[in-house]
Amino acid sequence: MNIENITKKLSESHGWQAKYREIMLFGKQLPELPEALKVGSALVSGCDSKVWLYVDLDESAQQLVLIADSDTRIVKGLLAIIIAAYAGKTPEQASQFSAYTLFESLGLISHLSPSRGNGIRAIVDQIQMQANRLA
Amino acid sequence: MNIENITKKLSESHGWQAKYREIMLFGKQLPELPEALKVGSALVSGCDSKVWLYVDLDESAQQLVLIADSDTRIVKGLLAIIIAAYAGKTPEQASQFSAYTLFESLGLISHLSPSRGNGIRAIVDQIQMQANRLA
Amino acid sequence: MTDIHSLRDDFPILDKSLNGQPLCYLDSAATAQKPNKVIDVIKTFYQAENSNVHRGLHTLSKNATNRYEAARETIAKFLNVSAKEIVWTSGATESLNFLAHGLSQALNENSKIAISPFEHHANIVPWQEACKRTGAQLLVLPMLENGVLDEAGAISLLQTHKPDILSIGHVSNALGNIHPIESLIKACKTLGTKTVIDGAQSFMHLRPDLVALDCDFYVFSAHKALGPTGVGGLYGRYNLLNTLPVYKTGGEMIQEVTFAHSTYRDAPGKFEPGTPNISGVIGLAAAVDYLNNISPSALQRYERALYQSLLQQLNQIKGVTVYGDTQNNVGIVSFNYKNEHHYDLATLLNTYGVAVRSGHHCAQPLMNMLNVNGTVRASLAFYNNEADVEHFINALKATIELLD
Amino acid sequence: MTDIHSLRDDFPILDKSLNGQPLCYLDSAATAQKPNKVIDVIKTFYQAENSNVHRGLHTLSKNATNRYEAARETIAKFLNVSAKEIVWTSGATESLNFLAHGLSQALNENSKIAISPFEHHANIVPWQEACKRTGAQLLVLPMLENGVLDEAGAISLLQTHKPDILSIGHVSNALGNIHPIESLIKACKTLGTKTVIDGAQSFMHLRPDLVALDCDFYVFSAHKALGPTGVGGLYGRYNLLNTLPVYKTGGEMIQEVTFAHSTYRDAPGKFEPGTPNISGVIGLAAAVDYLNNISPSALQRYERALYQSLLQQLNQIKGVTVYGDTQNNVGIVSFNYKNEHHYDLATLLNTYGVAVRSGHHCAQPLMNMLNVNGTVRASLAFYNNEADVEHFINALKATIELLD
Ligand SMILES: Cc1ncc(COP(=O)(O)O)c(C=O)c1O
Ligand SMILES: Cc1ncc(COP(=O)(O)O)c(C=O)c1O
Repeated sequence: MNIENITKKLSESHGWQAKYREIMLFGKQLPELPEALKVGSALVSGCDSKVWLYVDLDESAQQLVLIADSDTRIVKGLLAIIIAAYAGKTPEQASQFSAYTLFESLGLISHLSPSRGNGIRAIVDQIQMQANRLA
Repeated sequence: MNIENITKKLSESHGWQAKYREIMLFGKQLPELPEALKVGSALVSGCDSKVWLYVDLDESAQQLVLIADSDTRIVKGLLAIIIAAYAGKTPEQASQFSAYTLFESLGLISHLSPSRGNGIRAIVDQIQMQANRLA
Repeated sequence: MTDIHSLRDDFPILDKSLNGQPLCYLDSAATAQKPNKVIDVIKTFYQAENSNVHRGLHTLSKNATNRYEAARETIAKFLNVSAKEIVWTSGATESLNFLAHGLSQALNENSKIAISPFEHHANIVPWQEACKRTGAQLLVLPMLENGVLDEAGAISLLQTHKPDILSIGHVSNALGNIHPIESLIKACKTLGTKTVIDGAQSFMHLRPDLVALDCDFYVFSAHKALGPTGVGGLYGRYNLLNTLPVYKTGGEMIQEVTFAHSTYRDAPGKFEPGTPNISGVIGLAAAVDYLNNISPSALQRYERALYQSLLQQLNQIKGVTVYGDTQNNVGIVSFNYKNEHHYDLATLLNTYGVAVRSGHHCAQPLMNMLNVNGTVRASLAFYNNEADVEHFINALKATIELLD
Repeated sequence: MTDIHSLRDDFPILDKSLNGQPLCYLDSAATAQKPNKVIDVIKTFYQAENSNVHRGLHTLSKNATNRYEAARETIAKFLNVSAKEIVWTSGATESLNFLAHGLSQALNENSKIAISPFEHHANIVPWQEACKRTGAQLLVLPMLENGVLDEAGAISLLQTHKPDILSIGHVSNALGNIHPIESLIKACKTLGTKTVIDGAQSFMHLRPDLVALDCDFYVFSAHKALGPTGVGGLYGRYNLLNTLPVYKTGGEMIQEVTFAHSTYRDAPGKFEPGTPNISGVIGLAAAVDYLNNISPSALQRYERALYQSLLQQLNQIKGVTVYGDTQNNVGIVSFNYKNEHHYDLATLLNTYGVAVRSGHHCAQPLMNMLNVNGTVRASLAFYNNEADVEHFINALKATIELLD
């Protein structure tokens, strides 16, 4: 799944229900995280739903590797979008990248609100932090 | 000074300034409390201005005796009104008496507001309490 | 007394649309909506009456002080207690912190504090902190398997442990259960246990008569009872209240201050340092005035009927599990659908204009005991109607279709 | 940027009359009046946007949360700090109690806390309580005879005693003095003394840049800065702030709660349990937005000129004594007339529509040092004008005539 694909699918879905249906389908394409990796240390805090996130660097390619999962279907779909956006970027590229602009253009900006229950913002912040650290 | 006199004078004064002028004149007629009696234990708490108050019973006449003073002219004048209203009453009469009604009829009810700085209410409450105790 | 059906018109927000749909507000347990009268009182206060209270001699200040103190009378009358037994706070959370601070001064390692398994975090964490400070032990009353308080078990636990304090919610915010606090308070009386009732969820729906209840303390939040945010209060039996230590200090609560030493006024004054939430207190009084114009029994009948209708329609949807006490309930349905996540349900319901809560409802320990990580919670108030219930049920059916 | 003279029209209360006279509001140090924009924001919130914040997934809740957190950014920007360094409280009094509670955990019998002689009770009593708990000693900086802080003496006292904490008002509410906190903070830096600035009276008039000031903590009240009652906050240098212990506990501030144990979030979240004063915070942000549209230098020039005019006319009245620093002043005249009682003066001024304060202004120790039992205080804001000054001076002359 790539971001062009995602953008296209979302722009073709009219109404929030259709958008969420697509988002949940994106989530279905995200591989499930092995139970062994669903550990507390990987949990992103500040989410009402559970989100496990691993951010790593492919040393040879100098590209970010992201693995994530959630116990909710919508957040998992949003994670799929985030991963599609960040995966394959170098840490430098990632730290320049604005998930806000992306979510804005996808019409999903409300998911980046500071509402604590949401946590998408916490996920993005955490990826940015790690990217900055690796950069 | 009696309450009829006071009522008359106040009803003849038009405007607040004139009323306060009268009230301050009432205060001037109130004998000054000897310094020796201006002690902390006689202070009515809850007044921004200092108010010393003594409530006693003339055993033979079974009438309330009130002595009071204040370091402000207006409060002293209001004390003069209160004393004129209560003095000579038996404790029973005093506990039935409503200073609120009196102040209402004199157009001075705002002085009985719960504003802490004011304290007239605290004075009246204290007299009532003592009257109830003596009754 | 007004017809309940017409009251909805007093709430301007209920006319709004959410996501292009008429708003279906089923989140009154989080915060209640405000009638025009309350909004107008606040607006008028700032437009024409605003002043600080107490030590002012000018007319604005006197008027504001009168309003502020009259509000204390209004709330006291509503709860059937004396004005001097009402302390203003910033809300139920602060009220509970104040009580946990004050009542724990007398505790030690041999002391015990009992709470129920249904408590909101605001009625758990302050007592945990008190236990940490004093060494006291926290006891949790037992629950039946169906998410209902085990009344007999609770009373027997109280009798066995004779705790110093019982602090319990009148109504569970997560499930809506009305707890049998009358019998618990009665038991506590004979044991010398002080009783604190968290009334955040009962103030508006049940309008408790505190003399009849005979509890020692009762806390509430204005915003859950048609009033503004940032204000609430507590009732305390005067002789107990007045002996509590001060929690916050500052201006207005003092008798005299020198650099060496300060003395404090009597309750409630000594517990209200600084400039209070004046417009908040006045707004709360307007909310209570509004409630006073509604017959309590009519209101409860109306809310109960609406709840039963909602519950019945919800139960007809296969795969729905409803938690808690559906007999004694103020009008909250807390549920899950199959294995779907409450987050997904609530997010999709929102696309249909339905405002519900999802999650642990600040009652994580209860969720653990119910073996769920959260629920969807739809909570009713008297300004909801059958159209809201229908709106919600239709949205839920559509949501389920999307998910299945 | 707006013309200061036209701003008065934004304040609806200033058109009202008091006792049949146009209102002459000279009590802004007690509480500031509110512009229409602030009133409208609060009204609109309750009419169309009201919802609880944080854990809600529905649109109303998200929007309210966004507004609430955006307000934190607004205030942070105003003070030139980061949003996460701002904690919302119910006002300056609560902020100071929070800090006295938190900072005193590290104190013992060898510790010292310094305050100034000008402090409001809110910046005295919480520290006295902290001293009682910990055995620490309260030091009072020296004052010059004319009611001005003895800057050199203060610095030397700080250097001699190296107190753990200096807590001092930026501006005296009783006298209007602007204290030389820059040099005191600088001295504290070299001594390892933590600095707490009571900004209740400086937030609106001086708009301090907290990076330039370099203080560790700064507290404020919304209602003294065009905002609503029942809300305020504090700034804390993040690393210091985040290590402070929690003061109140409850919902929203937690990470996880079990009956055995609870864990808390990071600052500022962990210091904000329960439902916050949502409309209050949003109203405060509207007030700051309003202030942001006024040039700070123009505002200060305007207020200074008005103050000088008031002071000069007041000084021309024989028998008037003005207290405090008339050079560095935000626009407060605190005075007495001969041996007349401030109560009589203020009561009579009120009959002319003039709203001033009288009394000890919650600064009893200062009054003792000035050898008075109180003063009359007229305090200005940018929405006052020369007509107010004239109104006041005429009323004072008439009052004096009545008394003489
Ligand atoms: C200098 C100063 N500090 C603290 C306070 C307390 O503020 P509040 O009453 O808003 O809590 C005031 C208010 O009078 C003040 O003027
Ligand atoms: C039962 C209960 N107790 C306490 C609280 C805390 O109230 P507040 O957030 O208004 O302080 C709530 C609010 O959710 C509640 O439902």
